[in-house]
Amino acid sequence: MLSLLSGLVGLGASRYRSLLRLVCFPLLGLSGLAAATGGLLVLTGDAVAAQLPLGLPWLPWSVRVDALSGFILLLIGVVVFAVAVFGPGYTREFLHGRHSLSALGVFTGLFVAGMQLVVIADDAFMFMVAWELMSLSSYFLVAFQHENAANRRAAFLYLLMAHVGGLAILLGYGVLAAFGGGFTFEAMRAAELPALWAGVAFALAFFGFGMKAGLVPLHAWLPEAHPVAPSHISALMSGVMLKVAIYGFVRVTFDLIGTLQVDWGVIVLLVGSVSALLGVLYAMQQTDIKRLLAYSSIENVGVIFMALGLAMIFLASGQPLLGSLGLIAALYHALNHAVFKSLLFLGAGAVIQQTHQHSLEHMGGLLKRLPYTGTFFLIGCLSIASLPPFNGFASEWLTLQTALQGVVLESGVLRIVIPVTAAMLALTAALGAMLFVRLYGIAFLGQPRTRQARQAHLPSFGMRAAQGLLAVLCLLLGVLPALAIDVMGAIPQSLGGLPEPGITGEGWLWLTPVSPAVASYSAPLVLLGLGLTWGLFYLLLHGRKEQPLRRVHPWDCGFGPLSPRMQYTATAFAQPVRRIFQPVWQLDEKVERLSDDKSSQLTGLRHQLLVTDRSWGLLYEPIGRWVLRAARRLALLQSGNIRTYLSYSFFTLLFLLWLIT
Amino acid sequence: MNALFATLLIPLLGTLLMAVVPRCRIAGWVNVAFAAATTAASIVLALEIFESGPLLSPGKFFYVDAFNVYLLVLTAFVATTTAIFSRPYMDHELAQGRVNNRRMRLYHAMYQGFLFTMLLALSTNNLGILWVALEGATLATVLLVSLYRTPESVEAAWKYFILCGVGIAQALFGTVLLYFAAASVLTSAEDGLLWTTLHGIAGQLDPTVMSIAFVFLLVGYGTKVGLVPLHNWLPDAHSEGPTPMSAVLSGLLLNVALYAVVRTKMLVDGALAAAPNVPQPQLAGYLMMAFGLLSFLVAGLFLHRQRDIKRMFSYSSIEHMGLMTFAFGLGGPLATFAALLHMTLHSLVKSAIFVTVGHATHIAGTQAIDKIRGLIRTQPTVGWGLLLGTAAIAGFPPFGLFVSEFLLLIATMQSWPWLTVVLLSGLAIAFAGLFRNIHPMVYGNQPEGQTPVKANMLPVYLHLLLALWFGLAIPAVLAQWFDQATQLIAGKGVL
Amino acid sequence: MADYLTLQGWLLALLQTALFVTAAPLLVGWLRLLKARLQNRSAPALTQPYRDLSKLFRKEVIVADTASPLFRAAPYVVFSATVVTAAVIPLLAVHLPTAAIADVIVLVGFLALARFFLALAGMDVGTAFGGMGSSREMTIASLAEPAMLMAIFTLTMTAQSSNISHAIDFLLAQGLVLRPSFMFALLALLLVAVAETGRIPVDNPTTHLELTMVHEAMILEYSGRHLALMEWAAQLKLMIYGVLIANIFFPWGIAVESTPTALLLGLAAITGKLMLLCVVLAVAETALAKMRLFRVPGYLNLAFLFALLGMLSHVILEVGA
Amino acid sequence: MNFAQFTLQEQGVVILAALVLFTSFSLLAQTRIIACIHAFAWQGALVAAATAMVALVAGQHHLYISALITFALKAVLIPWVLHRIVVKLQITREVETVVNPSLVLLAAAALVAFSYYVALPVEKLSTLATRNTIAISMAVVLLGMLMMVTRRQAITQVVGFMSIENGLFFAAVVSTHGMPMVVELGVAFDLLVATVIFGVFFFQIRQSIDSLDVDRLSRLAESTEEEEQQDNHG
Repeated sequence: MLSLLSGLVGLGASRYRSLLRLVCFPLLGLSGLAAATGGLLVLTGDAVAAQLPLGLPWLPWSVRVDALSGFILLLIGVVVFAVAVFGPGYTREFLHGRHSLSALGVFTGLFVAGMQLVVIADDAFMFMVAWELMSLSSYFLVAFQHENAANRRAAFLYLLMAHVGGLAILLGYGVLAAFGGGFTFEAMRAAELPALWAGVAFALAFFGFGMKAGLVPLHAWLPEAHPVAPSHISALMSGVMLKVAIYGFVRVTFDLIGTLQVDWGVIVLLVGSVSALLGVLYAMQQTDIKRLLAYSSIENVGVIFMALGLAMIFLASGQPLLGSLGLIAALYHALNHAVFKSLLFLGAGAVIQQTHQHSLEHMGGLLKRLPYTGTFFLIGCLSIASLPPFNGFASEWLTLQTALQGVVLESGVLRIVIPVTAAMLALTAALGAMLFVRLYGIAFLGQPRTRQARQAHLPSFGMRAAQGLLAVLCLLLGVLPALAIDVMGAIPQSLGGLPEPGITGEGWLWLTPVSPAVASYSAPLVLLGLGLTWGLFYLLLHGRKEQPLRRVHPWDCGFGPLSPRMQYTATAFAQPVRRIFQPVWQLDEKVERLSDDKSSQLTGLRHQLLVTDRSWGLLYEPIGRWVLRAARRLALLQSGNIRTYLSYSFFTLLFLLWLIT
Repeated sequence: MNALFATLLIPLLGTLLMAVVPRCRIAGWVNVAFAAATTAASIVLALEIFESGPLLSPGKFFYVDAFNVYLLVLTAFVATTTAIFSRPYMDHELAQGRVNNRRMRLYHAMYQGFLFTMLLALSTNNLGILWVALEGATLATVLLVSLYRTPESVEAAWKYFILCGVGIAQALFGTVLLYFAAASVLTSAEDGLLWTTLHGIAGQLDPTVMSIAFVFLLVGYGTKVGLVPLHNWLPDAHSEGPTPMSAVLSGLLLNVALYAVVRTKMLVDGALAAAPNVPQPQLAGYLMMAFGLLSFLVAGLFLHRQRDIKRMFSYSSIEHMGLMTFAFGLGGPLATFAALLHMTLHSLVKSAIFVTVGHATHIAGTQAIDKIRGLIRTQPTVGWGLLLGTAAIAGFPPFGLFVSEFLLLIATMQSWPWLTVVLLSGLAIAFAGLFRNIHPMVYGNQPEGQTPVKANMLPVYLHLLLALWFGLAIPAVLAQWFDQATQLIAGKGVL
Repeated sequence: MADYLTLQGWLLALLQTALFVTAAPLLVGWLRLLKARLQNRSAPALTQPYRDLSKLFRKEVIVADTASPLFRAAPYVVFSATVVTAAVIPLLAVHLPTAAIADVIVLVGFLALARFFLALAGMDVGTAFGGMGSSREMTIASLAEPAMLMAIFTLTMTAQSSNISHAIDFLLAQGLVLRPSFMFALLALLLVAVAETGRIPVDNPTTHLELTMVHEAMILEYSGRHLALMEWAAQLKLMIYGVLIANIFFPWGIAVESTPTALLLGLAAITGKLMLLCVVLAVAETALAKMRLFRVPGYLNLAFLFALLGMLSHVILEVGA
Repeated sequence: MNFAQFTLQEQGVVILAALVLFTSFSLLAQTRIIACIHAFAWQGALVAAATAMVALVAGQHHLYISALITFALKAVLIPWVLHRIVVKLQITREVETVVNPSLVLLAAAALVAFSYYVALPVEKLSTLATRNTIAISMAVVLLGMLMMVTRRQAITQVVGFMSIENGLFFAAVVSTHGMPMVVELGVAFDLLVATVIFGVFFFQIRQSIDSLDVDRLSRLAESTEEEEQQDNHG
C-alpha cells in the first residue's frame, strides 16, 4: 500500500521552477524508497490487494501487489531513488535555460507514477491507463529539449510506436477478457482459452511488450528516444521502463495465459537472441555515448527474453523446476540491468554535463578529471560486460546454465537450437565486453580529445552519490547473488504456483542452479581469491624497498610529441567488427580526397561513415511510404469540385438503394 | 417543463435581441450571458429528468429523455465555454479588420440562433421538426462560414450549403417515407411523425419502407455527420469559418446530426426486428458500421497530408464521428455506452482544441501548419493546451477518450473480433497523422517576432480537466445517466 | 558439496595453485626450447623465462605521464584473474574445493575479465598502438569465445555438468569411449586456444612489428614489475589452456583421491601430457606462418564449425544411440 | 386496381404527376438559364395544382393551405427572385453547355426506371389511389440531384436543389396527404430563408470568382496539381 502512496507522491512532484530541485526530487526519492520498501515487504510477505475509487463505474481499478509486482516495484524504487539523488545536481544546467522545469518535474512524477501503477494494476483497464500514462509522460520527457529537430523526430517516433504497441497489448487483453468474461486479471487467469486464441493473445502481447522493450525489429524508437531525453530520464527509461515492459510480458504470458506452448518459447528465444546479437552489433558502431547505451539496452533485453524463452520452453515441456530457473535468471538479469544501465546513463549524464559533448570521439581522459564518475562507470562497464564477480555475470551465468539444461528435453531439434542460442549469447557477451572496452577506453582513458573534455570538472555531490550507490549495488548483487535470489524465490510461486528452484540451496556462498554436481559458482570466494592474490602480490612487490615510479612521455616512435589525434578513435576501434559482420548494417562510406588546386597534391582525406540500422529500410520506411501513398490516392478523390462531391452523394444513395432492394 | 422552455427560449430571445440591437460593444458578454443562462436552464432540466424520468410536453411536441437531455446540457455547456472564448477572439478579429460591426452583429445573432436550432432539434419529439431544426442549423451557420468574405470562405460556405442542403433534402424524403409507413398503421396520421408514437408502433411498421427510409435518412443526416464519402463540405466549412464556429460545428452540430441518425435507427431496428422474413434484420447497424469504418479510415489517412491546422482537426472530427457511428451501428450495451461517452468527450476535447487552435492562429497569424512554429516557446499555455488536447483526442489515457475507445474495442472484440485489427490500424494511422503535424507546431524554436496574444485558456483547461476526470472515474451520476440512455438505445444497460 | 570442503582440501588446492603459477614460465621455457630446436637455433635455457621475470621485477617502473591510475592497477587485476582461473582448474587432482567455486563458464568469465583490463590498459596511455591492439584483441576474443563455449557445451552436455572437476570425474568413470563429438570439440578447442593465447598463426608473441602485433601492442607501455605481471599472466594463460585440453580430453592419470602417491602420479601425468602438447604446438608454430588479421575470422569460424559439428554429432549420434 | 376505375380527380393527380416528371426532364434538357427558371416555375405550379387536387380527392382541408403556400413560394416567389438575380447579374443570355446531353437524358430515364423498381414494394403498402406517384416523386428527387451534378452554373444548381424540394413535397402530398401542418410550415420557412441566403451567395460568389461557374470553386482541395502530375508519372 505504501507503493500506492508513493505513486501519488510522485504525482504531487510538480511544483514551481525554483522549487523543483528542492521539492520534486526529494518527493521522487521518497516515492522510490516507499516503492522499494513496499516491494521488499511484499516479496518477503504476502500479496496485498485493494480497490481504488477510480475507473469505470462497473469496473473499479483494482490493485494487487504479489511477489512479481513487488520485485519490479523494488527495482523501480531503487533506480528512482538513485535518480532522485542524481537529479538536483543534474538539472542545475537547465535552471537558466529556456526549458520549462515544471514540465520536467510534472512529467517525471507522472512517469514514475505510471510505471508504479502499471506494476500494481490488477485489471486490464487500469493496466492500460497506467501503461499509456507511462508512455505519454515519458514522451513529453523525450521531447523536453525540443529545439532540436532530431529530438522531435525521436519523440514522435517513440510516441507512435508506443501507441501501436499499446494498442496491441490492449487487443491482447481483449482476447483474454473475451474468454475470461471480465477485465480483472483474476477472471483472465481463470479463462480457458482455445489454443488458437491463446496463440493470438500471446502474439499480441509479445508484439506489444516487445515493442516497448525494444526487441529487434521493433526497436527503432529506442535508440532514438532514449538518448535525447535528459540523462536521468534516460536512466529511468532504459533502466526501469523496459523492465516494466518485461513485467507486462511475464504477467500476461506466465500468469494470465498460463498454459504455455513450446513454439512460443522457441520464438521468444530466437527473437531474444537475434535482438541481443544485433543490439550489441549496432551499439558497437555508435559514437554517441547515450545512443550506444540505448542499443546496449536492446542487447540486454534480448538476453532477458532469451531466458524467458527458455523458461517458457521448459515450462511447456513439463520441467517446471527449470522453467522457474529460467524465469529467475531473466528477472535477475532485469534487476541487474536496471541497476547497471541506470548507473551508466547517470554516468553518461555527468559526462555530458561536464563536457557538453555527446560523441565519444570528443571525449577522452575523463577518468583523471572525473575520478568518481570514472570509477563508478568502470564498475558499470564491468557489470554490463558480464564479467565476474559483478552482477551482470551472475545473471548471464544463470541464463547459460538454464540453456545447458536443454539436454533434458525430448526434442532433438530443441537440444540443438538451445545450445546454438547459448553460443550466440556467448558471442553477444564477448562482443559486449568489446563494446564496453571501446566505450570506456575511448571516453575515459587516453588523452582528452577536445578542449571541453580537458576542462571537465567534478560533478556535484548528489550526482556522485547516486552513481556510487548504484555501483555498490552492482557489486553487492554480483558478489552476493544468493541472497538476492533467495528473496526472489517467492516469484515463481506467485505465478501459478511454480516450484522454487533450489538455486540457493547451499547457503549464501553458493549458486547452484540445478545441483552442486552440475554447476556451482561462488562469487564471494571469487572476490576473495582475486583480492588475496592481488594483495599478496602487491605486498610482495611493494613490501620491499619502494621503487619510485618514473613518469615520462610515452614512446612516440621518434616522430615528435604525441597528440590526442593520434589515438585510436571509436570508429576505428570498431572497424574489424564492422568488417566481419558487414551485412548487418547499411554502411555508407565515403572517402573524399582533398587536393591542392595548384599542385594537385593530396592535402588531406575526408572520411565519412554513415551506419544505418537495416530495419529502417526493410520495415519502417515501406510502411510510412505506403500510408502516404494511400493518403495521396485518396486525396485525388477530394478534388474540390462541388459537382464531384454531389455525385458522390448521389451514387452513395443509388448504391444503398440498390443494396437494400 | 419550464426549464425546457427556458432552455429553448433564452437562445431564441438572444437571437432576436442580437439581431435587432445594432453596434453593441458588449455583445460578446451578452452572448456569454445568454449561453450561460441556457446552460443553467438545461442543467435544471437535466436534474428534473433525472429525478422524474422522461418528459413529454402536453402537446407531445417535446420529448426529453436520458439520451437527449445529456446532449442538451453538453450542447449548452460547450456553447457557453466557446462563447467565453469567442469574445476576445472576435474582438481580435474586429481589431484586425477581418470583420466589421455589421458582421459582428450577424455573428452574435447567428450564434444564438444556431444554439437555438440545435437545442430544438435535440428536444423535439417531432421528426419533421427535427429536420426543420437541422436545416435551420445549416442556415444559421452557413453565413458565418463566409463571414470573412474571402474567396475560400465563400467557396466553403457554398459547398457547405449545397451539399448539406441536398443531403438534408434526402433526409426529408426519408422522413416522408417514415410518415408514410406510420400513416398506414395509425388511424390518426397527425401523430405519425412523433417519435414517441413511432417508437411505440415500431414493430408494426413496414420493414421495406423503413429500410428505404433509413437509407435516405442515413445519407441525409450522414452528410451532416460528415460520413465519408459525404463529408466533403466539412473540412472546408470548418477551416474557413471563424474558429468559435468551427468549435461548435465540430463539437456540437455533428453530435446533433448523429443523434438524429441514432433516433431513426432505433425505429428501423424496431421495425426490422419485429417483421418476419427480413433478410437482414440489422441492416441499419451494418450500414452504420460500414460508413463509420470507412469514414474513420479515410479521415485517418487524410490527416497525414493536411497543410491547414483547422482542416486537420476537422478531419479528426470526421474520424471520431466515424468511430461513434461505428459504435452505434455495432449496437449492444457496451458499444452504445462507449459511443455516448465518446460523443461527450469528443465534444469537450474537440471544442477545446479548436479554441486553442484559434489562439495559435492568432499567434502565428496564419492557419498554415508549416508557418505555425514553436508555440510552447511563444506561449506555453497555448502550446501545452494544443499538445495535451491532441494527446487527449488521440485517445491517450488518462483522458476519457481512451476509456470510450477501450470499451469500443472490447465490444468489437466480442462480436467482430477481426474488425478490431482494422480499428487498431486506423487508430494508429490517425494518431501518426495528427502528431506528425502537431509536433513541429508546438515544439522547436519560435520564429522571429512571434509574440503571445491575449488568450483565454479557461475553456480549454476546463474541458480537458473534465475529460481527465471522466478518464479516471466517471462520476456516478453521469454513469447512471449514460446507462439510462444506453438502456433506451440498446435495450439494456451495462451497469 | 560440503564433503570435500575440508581444510585439507583447501590446503591442497592452495598448493596446486601455487604449483600451477610457478610452473607456467617453465612451460613457456619448454616451448621455446622445442621451437628453437625445431628451427635449428641454439635454445635458451629452460629456466630463461624465470630469469626474465625476476629481471623485470627488479627493474625500475616507468609510467607514461598520460596514464591514469587504471594503468597501474590493470596488471594486478589481470594477474589475479588469471591466477584465480588457474586455481579453479584441476591440475593434479579432482574434487578440490576451488573447483566448486567456479564452473567452466565462470572460468571463461575470468579470462574475459583479465582481457577486459588488458584491453583497457592498452588504451589508457593514448597512443595509437594500444588502441589498435585492444581493438584486435577484443575482436578475436569475441569470435573465439562462442566457439570455445560451444565446444565446452558439448562436453558439459555429455557429462551433464559444467563443473570441470565433475566432468573429468564422469569421463574417468566411463573409461575409454571414442566419441565423435569429443574429436570435434578437441579440434575446436585447440584452434581457440591458439587464438586466445596469442600464438602463431593468429598472433606472434615475439614480434614487435607495429602493424602485426596484438598482445604486445597492448602492453607496449609497460615496464618493470607491471610488465612482469603481464607476461606472467600470459604464460599462465597458455598453461591454463594446455591443462584444460590435457585434463579434459585425456583425463587419465589425474588423482581422484588425495593420497601422496595419487598426487605424484597426477603430477607425472600432467607433466607428460603438457610436454607432448607443447611438441604439437611447437611443430604447428614452426610449420605455419602468421596470417593476416582479416583471415582470423575465417579461422575462428572454422573453430566454431568444429564446435557446432561436435554438438550436432553429440545430439544425433550419441544421445539417440 | 385498374386505372380506369379511378375517379376523374384521381386521374387528374396522376396526370399532374406525369407533367411534374416531364418538367423535371425539361429542366435537365434546358440550357438557357431563364428557360430553366421558367420550367422550374411551371413545376412549382404543377405541384401546387396536384396538391390542390389531392386536397379535393381526400377532403383534407389543410392541403389547400399547403397548395397555396407552394404556389406562392415555388411558382411565384422563388422563380421571381431567381429571375431578378439573373437580371441583376446580367447573365440572362448565358447558355450552359451540358456535357453530352443525350447521355444525361438517357441516365435520367434509367433513374426513373430505378425509382420505380425501388418504390415497388412501397406502393403495395398504400391504400391511397395516388400511391403510384411515389415512384414519380422519387424520380423527381433523383433527377434534381442529377441536374445538380451535371450543371456548372450556381443558379441552375439552385434550381436543381429546389426541384428536389418539389419532389419531396410532392411525395409527401401524394403518399400521405401531406405532412403535419407544423412541419410543412417549418419546411416552407426554411425554404424561404434558404432562398434569401442563396441570393446573398450569388453575389458573394460573383464577387469572389467573377463568375457563377461552380467548377471554378475549387481552391479547397486535398490534392495539389503537382502531386497529380507526379502520380501520373509515377
